[in-house]
Order: sequence, then structure tokens, then C-alpha cells
Amino acid sequence: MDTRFFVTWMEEITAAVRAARDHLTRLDAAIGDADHGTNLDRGFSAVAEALAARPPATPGGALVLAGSTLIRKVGGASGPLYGTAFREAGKTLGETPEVSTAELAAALEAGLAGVRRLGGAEEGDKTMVDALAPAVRALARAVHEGGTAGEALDAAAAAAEDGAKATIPLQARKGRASYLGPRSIGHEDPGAASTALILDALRTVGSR
Amino acid sequence: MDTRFFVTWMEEITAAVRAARDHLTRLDAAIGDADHGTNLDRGFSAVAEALAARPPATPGGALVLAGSTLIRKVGGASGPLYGTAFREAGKTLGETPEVSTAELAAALEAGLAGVRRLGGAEEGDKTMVDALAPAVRALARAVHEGGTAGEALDAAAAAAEDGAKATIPLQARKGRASYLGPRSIGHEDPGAASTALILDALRTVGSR
Amino acid sequence: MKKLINDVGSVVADTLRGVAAAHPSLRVDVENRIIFRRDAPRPGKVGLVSGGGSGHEPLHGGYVGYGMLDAACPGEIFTSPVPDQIATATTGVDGGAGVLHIVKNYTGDVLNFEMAAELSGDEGVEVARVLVDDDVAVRDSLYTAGRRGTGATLFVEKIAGALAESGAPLAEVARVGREVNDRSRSFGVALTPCTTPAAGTPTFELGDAEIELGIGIHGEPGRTRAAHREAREIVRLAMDAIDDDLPLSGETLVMVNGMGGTPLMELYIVFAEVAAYLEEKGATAVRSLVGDYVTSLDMQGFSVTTCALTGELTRLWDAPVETPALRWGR
Amino acid sequence: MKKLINDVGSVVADTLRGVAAAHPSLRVDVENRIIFRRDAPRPGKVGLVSGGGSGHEPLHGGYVGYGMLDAACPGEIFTSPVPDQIATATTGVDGGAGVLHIVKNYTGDVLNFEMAAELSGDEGVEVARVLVDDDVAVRDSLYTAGRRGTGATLFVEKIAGALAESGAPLAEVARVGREVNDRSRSFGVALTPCTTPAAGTPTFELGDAEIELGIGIHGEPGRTRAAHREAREIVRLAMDAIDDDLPLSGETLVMVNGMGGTPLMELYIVFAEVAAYLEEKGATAVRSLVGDYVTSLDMQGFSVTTCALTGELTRLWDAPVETPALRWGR
Ligand SMILES: Nc1ncnc2c1ncn2[C@@H]1O[C@H](COP(=O)(O)OP(=O)(O)O)[C@@H](O)[C@H]1O
Ligand SMILES: Nc1ncnc2c1ncn2[C@@H]1O[C@H](COP(=O)(O)OP(=O)(O)O)[C@@H](O)[C@H]1O
Ligand SMILES: [Mg+2]
Ligand SMILES: [Mg+2]
Ligand SMILES: [Mg+2]
Ligand SMILES: [Mg+2]
Repeated sequence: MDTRFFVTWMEEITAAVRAARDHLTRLDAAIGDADHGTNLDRGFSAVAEALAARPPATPGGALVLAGSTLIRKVGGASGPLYGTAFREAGKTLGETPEVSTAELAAALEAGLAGVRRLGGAEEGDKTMVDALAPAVRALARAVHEGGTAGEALDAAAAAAEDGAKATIPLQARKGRASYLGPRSIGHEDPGAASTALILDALRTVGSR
Repeated sequence: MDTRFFVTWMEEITAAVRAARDHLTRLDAAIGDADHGTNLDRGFSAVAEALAARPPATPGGALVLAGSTLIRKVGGASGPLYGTAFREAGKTLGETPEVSTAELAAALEAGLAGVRRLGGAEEGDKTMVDALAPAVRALARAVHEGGTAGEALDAAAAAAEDGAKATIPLQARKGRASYLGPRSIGHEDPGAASTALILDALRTVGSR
Repeated sequence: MKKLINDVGSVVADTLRGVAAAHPSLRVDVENRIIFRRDAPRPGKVGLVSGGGSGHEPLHGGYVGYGMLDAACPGEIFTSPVPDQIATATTGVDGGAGVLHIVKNYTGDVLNFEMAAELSGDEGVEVARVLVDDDVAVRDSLYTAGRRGTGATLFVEKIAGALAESGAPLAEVARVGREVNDRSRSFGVALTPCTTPAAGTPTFELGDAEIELGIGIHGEPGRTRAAHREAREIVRLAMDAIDDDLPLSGETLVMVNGMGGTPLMELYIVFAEVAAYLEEKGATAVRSLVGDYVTSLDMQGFSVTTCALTGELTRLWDAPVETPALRWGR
Repeated sequence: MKKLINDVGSVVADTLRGVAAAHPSLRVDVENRIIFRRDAPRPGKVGLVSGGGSGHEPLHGGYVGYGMLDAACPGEIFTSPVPDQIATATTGVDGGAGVLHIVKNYTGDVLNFEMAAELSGDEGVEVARVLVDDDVAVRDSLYTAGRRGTGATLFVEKIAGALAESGAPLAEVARVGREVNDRSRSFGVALTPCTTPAAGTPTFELGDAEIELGIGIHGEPGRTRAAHREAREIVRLAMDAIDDDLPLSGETLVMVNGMGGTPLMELYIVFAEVAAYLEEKGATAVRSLVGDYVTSLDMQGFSVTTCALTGELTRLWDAPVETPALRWGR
């Protein structure tokens, strides 16, 4: 996976977030403050612009630029969290021009660690971690089992999607939804849903 | 018609206004400020209380007390106007203990003159004058034609009722409804409607 | 209808209890429904009394205090106060220099204040009156009750109040009040109707893409209904109506007033457009207010009021004022 | 959805243009979205910076000025500002004595202010932080993101601002800010949801006889839904929640805050009941605010915030302040 791959991934996320904007905002309206779709739409539009204006030289550079842009443009909880995830992932990739599935798995693991460190959420707290953590695990397992890149990205996307849906019955313990206590049960976490979307975009780009 | 008659008239108005309160308020909501029913309900409840607390000695005393109470308790446009109407009517009756239909006609005429002087409205301006003026004329005519008291009060009530309904197609030129310009057309004037109610109460008491 | 009230019948009394508890600088006569400046009457100072229906808060009680009103008389919701009440306020604030009634031009307000002035006159109080009629949505003609008094009431109260505070005589205070009214114009727009507690349902119906232009402050419908549109265009409609009536120019005092249910954010957006419009006309908003000053219960919408300033009016506007809703310099 | 806006995308920028036009005492950097005190930075004075999502007006921009904030950073609606923006404000108000960040306890606000503090630290600015978490509707436990910051933010900004104005060092200003927060508690109630311009539909549905108890200020549903009832009883629910958490007693600063769409009249009715409740508990509302101070767009409802005063806090509360939304003594 080369720089172009990562840039295309970001563009794919931008398009997917734009299409899902109102859906994500509605999820956030139910247990949060109705801005998650607008937040990510604003953020990833800026990411696409930044990547076009300052084309990165490496995969890592692409992710770091995406992450910094999210931090600069999004605000809210998801801005610093996603921004840090992409930055940490990008920094892990260093200067390498071509990324293996194993390296990608390590990078996403670093991204997850960044989210955990910053937000302090565990799996089961009904946050983006509930989608990201199983995706990172699935990716690592696929690498370990020696599947193709396509299979690995499929597995990661499916795990993220399952993880997002699995947040529905949970009571939130982090973020705004936690204020609702038991009333947060029965709704999908918007951040977990957008994480699933991000990994779905990765699968899409991988399958081309 | 003795003092008791006039006190009963006021009590009858009090009951009728209470029953029609929400209707009058809805009429006022359409072309005014949605308070005419509450205004008159508050006013005539106070009138009933005042008459009970300080029983008047004469018909004129009953009307003056009613008028002063309306002025003290209602506010808005209708308070001073109705208050003045009853006060002027009462003052015209002087100390007489028994009122003839002709005297009643003269008293209501004085009440109408008071409303006209204070509010400056002509017939056709879409105000209470549009119900009161024809009622006063009908009463005078009945007296002139020598009918019974019952017939005279019937005629006055019918004329007030017709006058009120006749305000529907008019454009208001006085009071709040005039602010609406042509949009005031198509609605019955609340003050004309309450005047019809007051004269209907007079007929009811006269027919007992 | 959902409202934060105890009982439809006790709304005004309960409000007055709240005003009394919140503002030690006021003396509230709950029984007679009068909000007094605590130190009224002030010997030798012209007293200022205003009043009108409730439901326009902070008008009028919020403008009682140093440099503004000496007393306010709230009536029932959207119903003018009664003569006794106004007369009691009038005699209560007379410091020997007479009392100015600031009256919004509505039949009910005019009649009740007139009767009160007579009663007060009987008690030996000299009363003058300023009639406020700034709303350009209503033509002043034989065919209307004349223009309504709306936003300019606050300007008159502030500026006449400042002059009274300086010790000016009644005729002067009335003169400046009339001048403020003559130089002021307003226009109002509603996005939603309001609901009075007694009626319990909205005063009119308005579609999801409709607005009312030329509304007053009593929940009545406006002069015309129009399609909802950008703030910029709505402001243009309002400002054109004002400018047609009294061309805007020079140093201008401007109020963008919320009708009670409008987020402050939107009022600032409106103000930005108003300021831009003025600039286009060669006028400048040298003094301004943005917020809820003369409201209609929970109505969403706004009104704009302009006043063409003079040196004297600006100086009096800037003079210290200390009331619950308007305060500076103290 | 009917709103007085030009475009969903330009709401915050248009608001800032309005703020700039209305308040010459402020310097508004529309591009970077910062509202500065015109005379910032003040050499030797601790700078105060706050910020958060837009939609809570007058919070925070309305509290920039003498004796309160040096700069405010509005984010998108209900979205915390971004680190660069906060860092630019922070370096922009540093007069050499360091800068205090006043941060409401929400994950987004906390993270973005933290990042900004790091960036500002890199530029050599000393930054301290007061975290505001006064809302008793949310338990502070392992199972929540902790209590929300709501009404007490204004108390912290006013009192810390007064101490900073007197020349106190950063540690002292932060200390008094934390003390205010520790002594303050809030509880909010909604009669209606609000509608963000971007979402276009209400953030939740509420029946005609239902209210939400324990709401925050971001249009989120509350902790529980309950039947609508008399103001007196609703106030009792709110005050009981506060009193259970920190027993009310002694001299108390009280704010009855409207959520944006509530008529002022109703807020006074609520205040009357709050004052009565306090008296029952042997406490007294010696200082108070009644009005829209920390809002949620067009939501109808209110919040109550109490702060147990000390001599020092009362003195600092009474100190002069000159901002668009809070002003006295100047
Ligand atoms: N402490 C946390 N750790 C991980 N993710 C979090 C945390 N807090 C919130 N989130 C995620 O952020 C999402 C909300 O993002 P967004 O709506 O953009 O921000 P905000 O909550 O500030 O409005 C939540 O759905 C959740 O997945
Ligand atoms: N100038 C006037 N002359 C006669 N009647 C008037 C005048 N102005 C208003 N009215 C009457 O008063 C009625 C309204 O009374 P009400 O609603 O109680 O007072 P307000 O208009 O002050 O709210 C109108 O329907 C009209 O009949
Ligand atoms: Mg959100
Ligand atoms: Mg009426
Ligand atoms: Mg009325
Ligand atoms: Mg948010």
C-alpha cells in the first residue's frame, strides 16, 4: 500500500462521511448533541483539501497530515481522538514508502493506543474504541494467519461494523452519552459507527 | 324594573361571560391579543362580588357600581369603555327606584354616548359600538311603538346580535384589530360579541 | 401549553414576587401591582411612570431604577393596567416636580392612563404624558388606532429618565421624551406566534416556511404573511419599511430586540445585517442594544428600532443607569 | 426549522460579525474565531480564556471585558473550539503573568484545551486550568465522563476575572476559580428540546405534558422524563437535587437561567420559588441573576445554579465588571 493508497483512503472516508453525515448526526442526537456528522464532514473535507494542497510524500505523511487537520478543524471529542489516532498511526509508519498489512496493523494499533491514552475509554464503554479495538485485533489475526491484504481489510471492516452494532445494548461510560445513564442503552454509538465507516472505506480502497 | 332587576342582570352577565370566556378570547386571538374573555370574566366576577358586598339601593347605583368596578378591575380597552357605559347609564337613572323601558332606553343611550366620546368609534368601525348602537335604536323604537318591556328587550338583544354578526365582513378602524388592516375582515369583533351577550342577558332577565 | 407557572390566575402576582426577591433595589407592591424604585419619591425630581400589559418583560419593571423609571405598572398579560393602579404609582413617585406618564399608543393603555391622570390631578399631582408610537407597520390614519408603541418605549424611558435624573423640569423631560419618539421607528417580524397562559393555544398559526411581517408586541398577526428567507433579506424588508418612513442617516441608536423565544445568536446575526444596511444608507450604529428588551412571551422573532441621535440624546443615552435590565456607569 | 440565519454553514461567523458590530469594547478576530477584550493583553495581568461550543450565548463572548474574560473561543454549535484557536487566544492575552483556561468538563472541551495548553506552553506561556463541573444531575463516577460544567462557569469567570483584574498571580486566580466551582451546584429542566441549525430537527421529542429533568446545555435529553407540573414543584425537584448534593445554607449566590426560549416572566416565577425554597433551608439569596446567561439555542426551560458565598467571593462578585452581558460598577 503506497502513498496514493492512503490518500485514496482518506478521500473515500471523505465521501462516505459526507453521505452518512445526517445519519451520524441523528445517532448523536439520540444520545449526544447532534453534531457528530457535521463534525466529521467538516474535518474530512478539510483533510481532502489539505492532501490536495500539500500532497504527502509517504503513507505516514498522509496519515499525520490527516490527523493534524482533524485536530485543527473538528473540535469536540472526536477531533482530538481521531486526529491523534491518525497521527499516531502515521508516525508509526515512519518514512516507509510502501506499507505491508503487518505494518498497517501495527500503525492502527498505535492509533488505538493513542485514543485510549487520550480518552481513557475501555472496550465496552460505548465509544469508538468498541469498533476500533476489534478491528485492530481482526487485522492482526488476519496478518498472523497469513491471509491476503484484501481478506485482512475485510476482516477488520467486518469486526468494526460488528463492534459498532454491539454498542447498541451498552450503557455509555465515556463521552456525552454517559450523562444519560441507562437511557443511553438501545442506541448505536455515533463514534463507533463512524469508525466502522472509516474501516469500511479502507476495505473499499483495498478491494480496488 | 327595580334594583333587584338590575342586580340580576349583572349576575346574568357574569354567568354568560364566564360561559363564553374562551369563545370571546378566541375571537380576540384572531384579530387582537387573546384577552377579551379573560378581561370580562375578571371584570364581571368583580362586579358580582361588589354588588354582593355593597348591595346598591337603586338601579342607577347598581349600574354605577358595576361600571366603576369594571374600570377598576379590567384594564385594556374594554375596561374603561364598558365601565364608562355602565357608569353613564347609571348616572342617567339618578335616584329612581323603578325604571321604565323608556328610562332604560335613555340610560343605554347615555352609555353609548360615553363609549363614543371615550373611544371615538363610529358605527362601522368594527367595535362594540356596532352592537350597542343598533340595540339602543331598537330599544328606542320599541318604546316609541309602545310595545311591552319584553318585546323591547327582545328587539334590543336581536339588534345587538345582528350588529355583532354584521362586524364580520368589516375592516376594523379602531382598537387593536385596526392594526391588521384588511386582514381584520372575516372575523367577528370580540367587543361587539360581548355587547350582544350583555343585551341577551338583559332579555333573559326581562323574560323571567 | 407548557409553561413555568403555578396557576394561570397567579402569573402576574408570582412574577412580582420573583422580581421583589431578585432585586433589592426595587420596592414591589404586590397587592397594587406596582414596581417602585426603592428610594421613590425623590424630592424635586420629576417622576417617571410607565406600564402596560405583562408578557413584555423586561418591559417595564426591568427599567425601574436610577436614571430611568420611578415606577412601573404591569397589567394582566397583554392587558393595560387599571387607572387606580397607575394613579397610586403616580402619587407614589411624585416628589413635587410632577410625573411623566410614558404610554404606548394602544386604546387600552391610552384610556387607562388618561383616567389615572385625572385621578392623580384630583390629588394635586401635575401629570404630563409622552405617547409612544414608533411602529411603522401601522399607518397612522383615520382608519387605524394609530401607530403602535413598541421598542422606542425603552429609548424614551432611558433618555427621559436621564434628563429627569439631572433635575430637569417636567416640561423639559416630556419634551425630550417626545423628541425621542419622533426620531424613532420600529418594525417587527415573527417566526412563531406566542401562547398566552389564559388562551393556552398559539395566538395564530404559521406554517413551517412562513413568517409574519409587521407584527406588534401582543401576539397579534402582522400586516402580511411572507415566505421565510435568509436573515439578510428579512432584515432588508424590515429596514426598508423603516427607511421609507424616516430616511436613515447619521449617528443612529439601534436596538435589535428578541421577541422572547429567539436565541441571542440569531439576534447577533440580525444585528450584523442591520449594521450593514445602515452603512449602505450612510448611517452608523453608534450605540446599540442586542437582546430581549420588549418581548411577546415565547414568540420567536425580532424587532428593530432605530433612533436618529442628536448630541443631547447621545449624552442622555450614555448617562448612568441602574435598573435590572439596563445598567451602565454605576 | 425556522431560524434567523443566512446559511447553516456561516452561523458562527455571522454571529461574530454581529458581536463585532455591536460591541466596540471588543476586538473580534472573525477568521480565527476569537473575541478579545480590546485592550488585551494587559501587561502583568493574568489572562482569562474560556470557550466552548456556540449556541450557549451570551456564554462565552458576552463575558469578555473588564473584570471578566480576556478572550473567548466559540466553536461550532455545541462543538468545542479547536486547539489552534485556543492557543492563539492564549498567547494573544498573555501579559506575562500567565493565562487561566476556564474549561467546562466535557471530553471535547477538556481534550482541545489540553492540546492548546501544550501548544501555548511551547510558546512560553504559563497556563493553569479550572475545570468546571457543577451539574448534579450527573454523578461523578467511574461510569460517567464526570459532572458537566454548566451555569457555574459564569460564576467562575466573574469571580476569577475580578481577582485577576486586581493583579493577583495565576495560582491565586486559579485557586479562587476552583473554590467557586467547588461551592457551586446546578440542575436543569427542559420543557422543550432545541434544534441545531445543522440537524434541522429537534434533538429529542417531548410530549405536551412531559418535561426532561437533569438536562445539560447541549440539547441532550435529561436523566429522566417526568410529568409537567406547577413551577413550584418543578423547582422543588431541582433544588432537592442540589441540596442533596451540597446542603444549602447561609449566604448564597443564585442564578435562575433561561435556556434560550423561556420568557423572562417565567424565570421570575421560578426565582420566586427558588428564593422561597432557600429560605425554608435557612439559606438566603443575597446575590442573584435572573435571565438568559448559559443557553441551549431555542430550548424552553431553566437551570438553577447556587454558590455558597464567602466574604471573599461576595466581594469579588460585587467588583466592577463591564462586558456585553454582565455589567455593573462601571
Ligand atoms: N473518552 C472517549 N474515548 C473514546 N471515544 C470517545 C470518548 N468520548 C467520546 N468519544 C467518542 O466521540 C463520539 C462523539 O463525537 P462528537 O459528537 O464528534 O463529539 P462531542 O461528543 O464532543 O459532541 C462518541 O460517539 C464516542 O464514540
Ligand atoms: N376605540 C374604541 N371604541 C369602541 N370600542 C373599542 C375601541 N377600541 C376597542 N374597542 C372594543 O374593545 C374590544 C377589545 O377589548 P379587549 O380585548 O378587552 O381590550 P384590548 O384591545 O385592550 O385587549 C374590541 O373588540 C372592540 O369592540
Ligand atoms: Mg456530538
Ligand atoms: Mg384584547
Ligand atoms: Mg389586551
Ligand atoms: Mg459536540
